[in-house]
Amino acid sequence: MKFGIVVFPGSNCDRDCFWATSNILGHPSEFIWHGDDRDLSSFDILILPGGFSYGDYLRPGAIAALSPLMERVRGFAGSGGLVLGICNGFHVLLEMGLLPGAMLPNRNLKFICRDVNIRVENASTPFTSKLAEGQVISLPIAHGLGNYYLDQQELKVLNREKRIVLRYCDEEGNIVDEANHNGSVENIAGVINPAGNVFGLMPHPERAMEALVGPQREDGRAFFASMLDVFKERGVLDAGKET
Amino acid sequence: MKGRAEVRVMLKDTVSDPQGETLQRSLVSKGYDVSRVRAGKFLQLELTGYSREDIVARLEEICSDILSNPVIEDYEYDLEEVLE
Amino acid sequence: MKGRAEVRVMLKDTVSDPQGETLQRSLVSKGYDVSRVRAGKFLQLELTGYSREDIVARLEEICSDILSNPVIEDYEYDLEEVLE
Amino acid sequence: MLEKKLKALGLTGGEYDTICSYLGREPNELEMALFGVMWSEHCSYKSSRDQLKKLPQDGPQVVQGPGENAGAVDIGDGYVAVLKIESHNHPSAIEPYQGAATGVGGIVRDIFTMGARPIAILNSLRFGSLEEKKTRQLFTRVVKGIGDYGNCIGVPTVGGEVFFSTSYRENPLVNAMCVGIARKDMLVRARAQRGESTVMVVGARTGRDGIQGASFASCELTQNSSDDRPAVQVGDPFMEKLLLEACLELREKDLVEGVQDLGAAGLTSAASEVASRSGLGMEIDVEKVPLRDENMSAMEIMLSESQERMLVIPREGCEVEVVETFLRWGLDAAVIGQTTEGSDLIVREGKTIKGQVPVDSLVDKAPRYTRSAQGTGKKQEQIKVAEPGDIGEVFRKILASPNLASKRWVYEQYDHMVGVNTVWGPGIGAALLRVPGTKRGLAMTTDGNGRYCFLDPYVGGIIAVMEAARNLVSMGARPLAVTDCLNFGSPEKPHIYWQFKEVLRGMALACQKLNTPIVSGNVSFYNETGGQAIFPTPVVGMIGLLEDINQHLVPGFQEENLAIILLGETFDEMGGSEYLAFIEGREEGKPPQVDIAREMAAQEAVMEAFELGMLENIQDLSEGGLALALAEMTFTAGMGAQVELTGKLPPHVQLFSESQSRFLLTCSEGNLKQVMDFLREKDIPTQHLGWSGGDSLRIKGVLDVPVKEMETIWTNAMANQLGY
Ligand SMILES: Nc1ncnc2c1ncn2[C@@H]1O[C@H](COP(=O)(O)OP(=O)(O)O)[C@@H](O)[C@H]1O
Ligand SMILES: [Mg+2]
Repeated sequence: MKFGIVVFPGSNCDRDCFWATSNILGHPSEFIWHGDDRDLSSFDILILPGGFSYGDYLRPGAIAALSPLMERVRGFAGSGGLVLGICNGFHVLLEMGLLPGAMLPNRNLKFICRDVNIRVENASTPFTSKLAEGQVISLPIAHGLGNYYLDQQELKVLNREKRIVLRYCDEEGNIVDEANHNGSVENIAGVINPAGNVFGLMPHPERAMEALVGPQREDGRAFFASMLDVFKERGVLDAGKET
Repeated sequence: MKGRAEVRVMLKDTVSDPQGETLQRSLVSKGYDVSRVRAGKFLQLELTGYSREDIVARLEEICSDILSNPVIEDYEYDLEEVLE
Repeated sequence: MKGRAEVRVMLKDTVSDPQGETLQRSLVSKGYDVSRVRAGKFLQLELTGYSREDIVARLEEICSDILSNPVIEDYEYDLEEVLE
Repeated sequence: MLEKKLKALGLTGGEYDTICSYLGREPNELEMALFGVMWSEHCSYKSSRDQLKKLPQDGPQVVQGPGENAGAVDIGDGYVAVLKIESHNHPSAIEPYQGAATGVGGIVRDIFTMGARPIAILNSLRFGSLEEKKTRQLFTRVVKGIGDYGNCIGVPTVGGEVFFSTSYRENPLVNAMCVGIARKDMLVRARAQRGESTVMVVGARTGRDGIQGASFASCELTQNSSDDRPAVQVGDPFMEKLLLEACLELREKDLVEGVQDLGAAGLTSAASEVASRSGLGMEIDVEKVPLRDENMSAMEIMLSESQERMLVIPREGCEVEVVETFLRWGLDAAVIGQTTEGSDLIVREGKTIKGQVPVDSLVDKAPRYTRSAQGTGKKQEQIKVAEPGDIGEVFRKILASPNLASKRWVYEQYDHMVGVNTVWGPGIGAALLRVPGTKRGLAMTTDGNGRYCFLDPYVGGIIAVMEAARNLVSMGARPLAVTDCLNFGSPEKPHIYWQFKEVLRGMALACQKLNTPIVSGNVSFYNETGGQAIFPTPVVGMIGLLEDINQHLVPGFQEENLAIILLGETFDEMGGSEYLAFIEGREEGKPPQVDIAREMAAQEAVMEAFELGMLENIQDLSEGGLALALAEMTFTAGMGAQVELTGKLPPHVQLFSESQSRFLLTCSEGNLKQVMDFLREKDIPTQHLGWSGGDSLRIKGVLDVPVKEMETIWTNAMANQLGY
C-alpha cells in the first residue's frame, strides 16, 4: 500500500498529506516531483495536494496540468489507479480534463479559510465508502477560487450518474445558499469521474485527521480509510493496518 | 520572424462572472450608469517563429492549451510583426 | 447614448510582473520561443451617458479610479457605440 | 549642488565630512549613494541604537540575539524557535496591497535565511477610522495583500491584532511577524567563514524597483510622497516559495556557509552586512548580477530593492551542487563576487572599480545620534465616567466597536491551518501551535496599545509586554522571548524621542522582570504627516512554551456550572479605555497603571494553577475589560453565564475599566474551594463571580443579553462596515 504525493513547485499541502498518510496512518508514502517523467506503477494511490502550484498565476492548476509527470498520472488514472485531488490538486484535475468543470473566483472575491459542513451525496465511491449517504461531516476549506462551474447539460449528467460526491450544507444537512461559501453551482464541493477512480474536492480532509489540530472531529480520516478499504478487499493490505 | 501578440481571454457569455458582477454593482453604487461588466485577462507576448503562419500556429496552441480554459473561456488575439 | 468599452489594464513597464515572468518561463520550458510575457486585465463595460464625450469622461474616471491602480498600472480603452 | 545631492540621499553636511574623513578623499556618486542608504535611519538605527542597547537581550534560552536576520531561542528537544517582526508602514501607505504583501515576504525571508522552516505569520495593523472610505479601502487591500502572500507560500497566518484610531489616519501601521523552527545545531548565520568564498545572488532578477526604499522609509510621508516614491515592488510569493524550499534544502544538505536575504538597501546592505559580520571584505561585480531591466547603472543595481532575492555563500567546493539545487527549483543562481581578506566593499563593473569603501565605515562606524528628549510635562488626569443611562444598551453598542469586535472578517482571509500544526488559530488570546517533532506547544501573540502609550509612554511600554505575556499565559504557555517593532514619529522631535525612550524604559523593565529577552526587532520612525505623528506604538511579538501540547485548554465556557473567578483587582481606571474612546469619543486620561510585582504574581499563580490541573479556562482581561472577557467566553460554545458584580465600584466601571493584571478563570464546582484557597494563599485578590450556563449573559441587576444576540453584533460588526 503505497501513497504517492505529487509535488509541484508551489504545492504547500504536500507535507501535510505526507504527514496524514505516513505519520498518522502509517503507510509508505513518497513525494513525486512533478518534473520527473517516471513510472508510477509502484504506487497504489496518488494524491495531488493543495497549494499554489505555480503561484496560481494565470489560473490555478493551469501550468501544473502541463507538467511532464501529468501524462503519467493520466495513464495511472486510465488504468484504474486511485487519484485524489485536494483543493489545488482538484484544480489540476479539472485543467487536465480528468474531471469536468472549472473554477471561478469565490463569489465574495475573498480567500476563505474556515471549517464548513459537508453533506455526503454518494457513499459508494472508493473515496467515501466509510461514510454514509446524507451524513454531515466537518472539514476545513481554504481557497480563493472554489466556485465550481459546470454547464447545465453536464450538470444533469453528473447528477444522473451520482458523480456529485460532496455538497456544502448547513449543520442539519440542508443544501442552502447561505452554506454555499464560494458560490459553487448546486453547492458542489467534490466530484468524481465516470469510472469512479478520480476524485477532486475543495475541502481538506488531510487537515481533519487529528482532534488536536483543525476541527475537533476527525472526519478527514474516513476518506483515507475508504481508499484503504479498496485494497483490503483486493487483499493487498493486511486487514489490521487500515487506520 | 518575431511577433508581438495581444491576447484577450474572456469568460464565455453563459458563464457568470463574480468579478465583473461585483465591479458592476460597485460602479452603480458610485453613481455610474454601467449596465454590464465582464472581467477577463489581457496578455502581451513576444514570440519568434519561422514565419507568420508558424507563429500563428503556436499562438493558437498557447491560447487554447494554456492561456484559456475552454470550459469557461474564449480568447482572441492580434499579432503584429516586430521589426528589429 | 449607450457605449461598449474595452479596457486593457497593464502593469507599468518599470514594475515587475511575476505572473508574466512565470508564464514566460513555463512557456519556454514547454518548448515555445517566447521572449517576454506581460499579464494584465481586460474588461468589457456597457455604459450609458448623454453623449460620447460624457461617456468618455466617466470612463476616464472609472479607469483611473477603480479599474486600474495608477501607482503600478496604466490603462487604455476603445469605446464603440451600441445601437439598440 | 552638493547640498542638493546630500539632501536627496538623506545625508547631512556633517555626515558628508565624516565620510570624507573615513575615505581620506571625497566619495564618488556611487559611494555616496552607498553611504546614503547604509546611513539611513532604516539601516543604521542611528537614532535608536543607543536606546535599544538598554533592552535585555540575554538569557539562558537565547541562542541568537539581535544582530542576525532573526533571533533564536531554545525550545528544548534540540530545537530553536526563530522569530522576528518588521514594519512595512510606508510602502503600505503608498500601495497597500503590494506594500503589505512584500512586508510578509520580507519577514518570512528573514526566518528561512536562518535555516528555519517558517511555521507561522502574525500581523499587527493600525489604521484610521473605518468610518472613512479611504481607510476602508486601504485596510481591505492590506488584509488581502497579507493573505494572498502568506496563503500562497503555505505559511499559516495564525494571529495578530487590529486597532483603529484617527491617529493612524495618514500613517497606517503594517507590522508582520514570522516564527520558524530549526534544529539548534543547524542554524545558518549570515556570514562567510573565509576570504575568497564565492558570493551568489539567487531568486528574482534585479530591476529598478524600490530604489532608495530605505531612505524613503526614513523620512516623513508628504503630500508629494506619491511622486518621489521609489518604483513600487510587486511581490512574487511563488518565487519566495521556491527560494524557501531551495534554501532549506541547501541547509539540510549542509552546502552553505552563510545566507543573507536582500531587503532594504538591497545588495548594498546584504553585501556590507555579511562582510561586516564576517570581518572580511567583499567584491561585487555588478555586470554579473542578472537584470530584469536594461541599462541599469552600477548604482541602480546596488540600490535596487527588487524582492525575493537571496545572497548565498556556498561552502568551498559545493558551488556546483548549490547551483544544481537551485536549478531544480527553477531558480537561477549567479556568482556575483567573492569575499576577500581585505576590509573594503569593492563594487566593480567588469574590470573597472566603480567604488571602494571600508566595510566598517558603512556599518559599524555609521553615525549615532543621541537625540534630545523632552516630555510634555503634562500629567494625564484621572477620568471619572458618569454612569450610563442604559448599561445594556451601552454594552451592545461597544460589542460592535471595531477595536473589540471579532476580527473574523480579517482572519478568514488568511489560511491559518496549513502545515497542520495550528492547535488554536486566530480568534482567541494567542495562537498555539504544535512544535513538529515534539510534544511541546508554542504560543505566540502580538500586542501593543498605542493609545495607552500616547497617554503614558512608560506605563504603555510595560503594558505592551505584560499584555502579551498574559495572552500566552491564557494558553497555558510560559513566556519565553520577545521580538519588537517600535513605530514612532520623527526622532528629531524632542517629545517624540521622549516617547520613544519612555516606552523603551517600560518595555525593558517588563522584559527583564519576565525574563523574556528581546532577541530581534525593528524600528520604524517618521510615521508622521504634516507634523502630526501617530500614537507611539510598540508592537510586542512574544512567544511562549507549553510543555505538553495535549494539556492545552479549550477557550470559552464549554460546560454548564463552571465556577467563574475574577483574579486581580479592578480599579476606577477608565482613562484611555475603549469605553471612553468608543462611547464618549475621547482618547484621553490617565491609562491603567501596572504594579509589576502584582502582575508577576498573578501570572505565576495562574500558571501554577493551570499546571496543577485545577482550571478549565483562562482568559486574560484587556481592552473592553471584564464585560468583553465575559462576552468572549460565551461565544466559543454559545453558552451563557450568570454572574454578580460584588465590587464596590459602580457597575459600568467594574465592567469596562481596563485595570491590568487580571484574568478570568473557570474551574469545576468541585475544584472551586481548592482554587480559591490556592489563590488566597498567594495573597491574590480573587472573587467568585458566578457560574457558566444558560443561553444569555446575565449580570445580576445590571444586564441580561442573549448570547446569540451578542454574538451576532460582535461577529458581524466588521463585515457590516467593510462588506462581506
Ligand atoms: N490582523 C489579524 N490577523 C489575524 N488575526 C487577528 C488579527 N487581528 C486580530 N486577530 C485575532 O483576533 C483575536 C483577538 O485579538 P485581540 O483583540 O488583539 O486579542 P487580545 O485582546 O486577547 O490580545 C486574536 O486571536 C488575534 O490573533
Ligand atoms: Mg491584544
